[in-house]
Amino acid sequence: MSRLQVELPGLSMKNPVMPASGCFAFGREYAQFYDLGLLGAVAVKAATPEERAGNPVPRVAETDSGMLNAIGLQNPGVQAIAEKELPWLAQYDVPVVANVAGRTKEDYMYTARELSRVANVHALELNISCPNVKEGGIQFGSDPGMAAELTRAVKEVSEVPVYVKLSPNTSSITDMAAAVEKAGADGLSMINTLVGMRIDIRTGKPILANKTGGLSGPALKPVAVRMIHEVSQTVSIPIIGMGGIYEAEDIVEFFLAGASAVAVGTANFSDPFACPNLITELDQLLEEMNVDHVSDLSGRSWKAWAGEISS
Amino acid sequence: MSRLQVELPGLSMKNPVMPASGCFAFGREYAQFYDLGLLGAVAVKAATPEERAGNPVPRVAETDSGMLNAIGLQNPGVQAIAEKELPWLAQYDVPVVANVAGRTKEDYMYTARELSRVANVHALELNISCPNVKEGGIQFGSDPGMAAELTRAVKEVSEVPVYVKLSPNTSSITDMAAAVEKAGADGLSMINTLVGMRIDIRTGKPILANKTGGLSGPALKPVAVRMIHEVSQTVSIPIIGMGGIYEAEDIVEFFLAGASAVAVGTANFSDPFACPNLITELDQLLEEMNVDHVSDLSGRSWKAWAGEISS
Amino acid sequence: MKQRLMQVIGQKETAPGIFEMKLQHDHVRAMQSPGQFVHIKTGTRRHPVLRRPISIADVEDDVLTIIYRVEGEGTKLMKEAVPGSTLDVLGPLGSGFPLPESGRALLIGGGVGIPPLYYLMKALKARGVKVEVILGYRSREQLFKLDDFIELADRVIVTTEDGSFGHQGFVTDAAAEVSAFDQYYACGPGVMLRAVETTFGPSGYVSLEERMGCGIGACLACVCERRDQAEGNTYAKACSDGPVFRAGEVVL
Amino acid sequence: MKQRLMQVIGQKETAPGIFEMKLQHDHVRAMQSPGQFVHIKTGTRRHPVLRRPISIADVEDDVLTIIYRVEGEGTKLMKEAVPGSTLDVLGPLGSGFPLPESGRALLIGGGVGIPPLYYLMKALKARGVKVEVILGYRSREQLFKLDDFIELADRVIVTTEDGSFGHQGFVTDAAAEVSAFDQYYACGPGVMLRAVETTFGPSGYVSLEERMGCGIGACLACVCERRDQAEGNTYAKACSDGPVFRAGEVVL
Ligand SMILES: Cc1cc2nc3c(=O)[nH]c(=O)nc-3n(C[C@H](O)[C@H](O)[C@H](O)COP(=O)(O)OP(=O)(O)OC[C@H]3O[C@@H](n4cnc5c(N)ncnc54)[C@H](O)[C@@H]3O)c2cc1C
Ligand SMILES: Cc1cc2nc3c(=O)[nH]c(=O)nc-3n(C[C@H](O)[C@H](O)[C@H](O)COP(=O)(O)OP(=O)(O)OC[C@H]3O[C@@H](n4cnc5c(N)ncnc54)[C@H](O)[C@@H]3O)c2cc1C
Ligand SMILES: Cc1cc2nc3c(=O)[nH]c(=O)nc-3n(C[C@H](O)[C@H](O)[C@H](O)COP(=O)(O)O)c2cc1C
Ligand SMILES: Cc1cc2nc3c(=O)[nH]c(=O)nc-3n(C[C@H](O)[C@H](O)[C@H](O)COP(=O)(O)O)c2cc1C
Ligand code: FES
Ligand code: FES
Repeated sequence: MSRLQVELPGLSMKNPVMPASGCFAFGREYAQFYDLGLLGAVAVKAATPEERAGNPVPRVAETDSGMLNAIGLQNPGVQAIAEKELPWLAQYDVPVVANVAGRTKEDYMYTARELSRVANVHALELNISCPNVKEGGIQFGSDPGMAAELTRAVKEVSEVPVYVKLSPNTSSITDMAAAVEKAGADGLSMINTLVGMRIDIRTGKPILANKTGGLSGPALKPVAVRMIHEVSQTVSIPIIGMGGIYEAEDIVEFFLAGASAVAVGTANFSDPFACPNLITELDQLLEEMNVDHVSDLSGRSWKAWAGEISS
Repeated sequence: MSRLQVELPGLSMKNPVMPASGCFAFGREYAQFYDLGLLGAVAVKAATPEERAGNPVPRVAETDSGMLNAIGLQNPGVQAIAEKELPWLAQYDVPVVANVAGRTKEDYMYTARELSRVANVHALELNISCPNVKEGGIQFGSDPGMAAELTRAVKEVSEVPVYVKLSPNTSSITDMAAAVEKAGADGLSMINTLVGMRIDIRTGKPILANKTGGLSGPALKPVAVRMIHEVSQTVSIPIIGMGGIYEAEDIVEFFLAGASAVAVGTANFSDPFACPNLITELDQLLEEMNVDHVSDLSGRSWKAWAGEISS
Repeated sequence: MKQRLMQVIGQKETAPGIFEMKLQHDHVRAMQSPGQFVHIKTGTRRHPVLRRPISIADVEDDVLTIIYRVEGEGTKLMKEAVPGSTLDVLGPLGSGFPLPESGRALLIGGGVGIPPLYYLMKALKARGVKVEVILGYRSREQLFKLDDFIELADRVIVTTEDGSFGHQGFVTDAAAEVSAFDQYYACGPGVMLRAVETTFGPSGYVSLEERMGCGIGACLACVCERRDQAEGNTYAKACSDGPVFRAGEVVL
Repeated sequence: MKQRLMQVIGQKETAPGIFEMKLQHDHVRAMQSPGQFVHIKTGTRRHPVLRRPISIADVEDDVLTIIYRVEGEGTKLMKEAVPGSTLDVLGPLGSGFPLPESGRALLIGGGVGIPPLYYLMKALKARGVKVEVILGYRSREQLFKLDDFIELADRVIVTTEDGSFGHQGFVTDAAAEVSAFDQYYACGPGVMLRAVETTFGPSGYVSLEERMGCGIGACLACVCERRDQAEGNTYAKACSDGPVFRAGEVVL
């Protein structure tokens, strides 16, 4: 077995690296740059029951070591995604993680059911943490009770394992994680973006038309690492870690914190080859570190038996 | 009146810039670089009833556009501060904002009473948001009910106005703000640090001995601006804004978001002259922007009547 | 669409804050469609996080010319690039201006919307199209690239906001001056493009400026609304469907 | 204690990853106490956010020498500084080694703890103190500054971890070799300093490495525990009370 291969519920991955939801659309654009079959998995853009236009522009703003986005879940609706986008992706030998969003519990259930029936969708990612839409999403993501109810409902209709994507905009990420684990989540995705804002001092107004947006990129990384470190010690389901991953060293940091796989978002924008490059670099780094298998690193920052890594 | 002068409860400030608590000790070190009388105010290091040793080292770690600290409220205790540190500061014509911490409500009340009696202390800053101590602090900072109770108790014993310093590690900063305003807070300090972590991939362990630390610096800025923008629209008490201020443009951004004064923390470490330089640069920038008075900018990003700034 | 480290072979400040940079790479030969742009990474791997979209201002063999105004962090870093260093360039991106085989074209550029029109003019002239150009600048001091336009164009009209050179006002204030044309090609800030559509009508093309993330169509940052909303076709992406659109195609 | 933009007048790699840089500024003349350090800002105003503490390795008139190992982002940026550029230097910071008027001194340096001992050695020799030096390196390839020590010291003992030069082992493995001394001066990683205190006892001084924020005593990042805890005196700050402490004064 290659040192990069990982097994997660529903996801048999050649390596632990996938593009993060919303940063990769449905893969077509990046397929112009490299073979998507190189990836461990592909997390695709959020789907809602109906087509959504998203937020007005500007939708992105740059910050120090980060960016804000307020795309607002623009997507062609679950039918179009299930019929046109995902079948296209099936030409690649790569499991798809389909991201599910909505306004109501029924929205989530409908979308989840439809997506989970698509052949190459191997897992769902419940997006209860999108900070950029007025209704749904974020409310589910800040109330453990509602998140649990939603998870239970989606688990009932989904034919594939369900990962719940947690929001960092909370005072206790462990409560959220515990609630959705108990409700049957097969895994966690951590973390979505922090809510932020930039104001253009020339106009006096927020740069984003939506005013606030989600902060992603390197600035988010220490928060992500901390939350994964906390949560991985209190749950027994695996965590897909994300937030500011740019280098193989970052992936190792996320694994040490407690992740079992990672997703790469913002880094794709500055380097379209970010994912395949990271896979190669990770393999080299593990070789240098004398790590037999990437999974061996998972949670070593807190596991009692863990000593120095390079032995 | 100079275009920089601002009046806040208890604080008559020559300009809206003060060093942030914990980044300036009690002023002695920076007094070697410049006249502290140039500052709008000085926010000093947190005081607790008894002397505290703080956390083991390493206590700081660098991150992308930020740093983590886990000092752990090391301080010589309120008596020593009231008798030795604050009187020394009295030689400068500058109001002092004394930062109050503790484990219990009684701790806070005792410390607050003692500090509020020192002649040059013109305001208290209730630190209910320190992420780096096991007890006290952060609990008060994540529960609106407890925060309100603490605020009420401290208001009763304090002889000077009380600012409550809010934590960003929450899902609803507006609930916290509303609760402490209702409990009698005279102002808010926003924001304290986000909890983060860095893991050293060579050792496999967190860099900080305390494992987690508070994230400050530029990485924090978009979160601070967003929170101030939200809160300033829902409270009628003034906000001292902080989080990643490095340039005069940042100060303008904080004012536009809704701040009435600002504090500068991490920037002092890379530039010991950060505060006086910012004061000079802010004056020039306002001149260029044709702003008569810095207060005119406060909240203009959301105030209905506000159009383009430079007219 | 490729990502390449291109060699900076020259750079000069042609007006205060306006820089003209030449980049060399074999891949430049693929940049054949005026109106396309490149997406440039400055600084270090992580900082600044976003690329900067800059129009292709000219291509000669394997040499790409870009012309940019120094605004913020990214363009500040670009101006510091010295000959011999390399710049990370992704492109060509987007779809360029459709080129007619003959006829009369009006080119309308404002500020940093002017650069792509130079490459467009060269392509039009090569096809025997008659080219008239309106160039809008802030002031006489801010003039750039003007001589090169004058050299090739059949006629050049200049406007400056302060009237310090040419006609006083904006590009549309020169409307009365222009000769008959078959189609126009406009590039500049949104407010200018709106005025151009109003003044010159539907027979033309506009090139948009939108804030971008990926630059390749994957992040949905740079969208604009289509006027004709066929099903599933509400929003167009400026980076990949554009930046050039038919006049009236999208809401400006 | 001042903050100055100093001119880089030279820089060379003296061993793989080890750089010696010379900086010129009139203010350097104030750097009179060996064992003190400077706090260096690299990059841009905001990035990286922290300064880097580096020991004063030598001072001649208005020229400061520092010697550093390239580890992470800050030192990578330092090595890119070209002659003629400037570097933002805060210092001298901290308290240096107390200097005796005569007698015999043993200097013990490991890795990048070696640089400050060179300036110390010069000061001691100028006072007529007899100086014996133990320098610990990783390997023969990693030797740096050795010739300069040999030139001035009364005796130099070298240890390498892999035995590829001098004695095999750590600096303390050369303990049997050293002549009698009045006091020792040690600088190196914490684990080395602990071994030095155990091996050579209390009559000496140690210089500590701690992660720093401000570097001037205001942030309490760099503390170490005092053994003798007089009231209100539990923690010492490495940046302003140190980095030099009497052996045994603080818990290593
Ligand atoms: C298709 C296209 C072609 C362009 N061609 C040119 C050109 O040839 N010459 C030229 O000078 N400028 C051009 N621009 C504008 C140029 O992209 C911006 O001026 C530049 O990105 C500003 O970056 P900065 O680092 O200087 O500013 P910053 O303020 O630091 O930029 C911060 C962020 O905002 C974005 N941004 C800021 N202003 C603009 C803008 N006007 N349009 C789009 N994004 C912006 C930046 O890309 C970056 O993501 C073009 C824009 C687009 C969309
Ligand atoms: C008083 C003092 C004197 C020093 N003198 C020298 C010297 O003369 N030559 C030399 O090569 N090194 C010296 N060091 C160590 C030097 O400060 C670090 O190697 C350097 O800060 C690493 O920065 P970086 O950007 O390369 O690494 P990064 O890993 O990017 O640094 C990240 C952060 O950790 C801090 N850090 C990392 N390693 C250390 C360390 N060993 N000690 C303290 N902080 C650290 C950095 O300052 C920075 O804040 C000294 C340290 C101290 C405290
Ligand atoms: C432009 C953009 C769009 C995003 N859209 C989604 C989305 O549709 N669904 C989702 O769960 N997360 C979405 N995210 C969040 C990312 O999947 C990821 O959690 C976050 O960006 C942190 O990772 P990064 O720092 O590597 O980008 C989006 C992020 C960005 C930058
Ligand atoms: C080293 C350090 C120590 C701090 N100590 C305190 C403290 O004692 N009390 C407090 O209320 N905030 C403390 N803070 C938080 C700052 O006052 C400020 O809220 C935060 O750092 C954000 O501002 P900045 O980004 O400008 O640093 C500390 C911050 C740092 C970096
Ligand atoms: S910039 Fe990403 S879709 Fe256009
Ligand atoms: S580094 Fe700030 S007190 Fe020493």
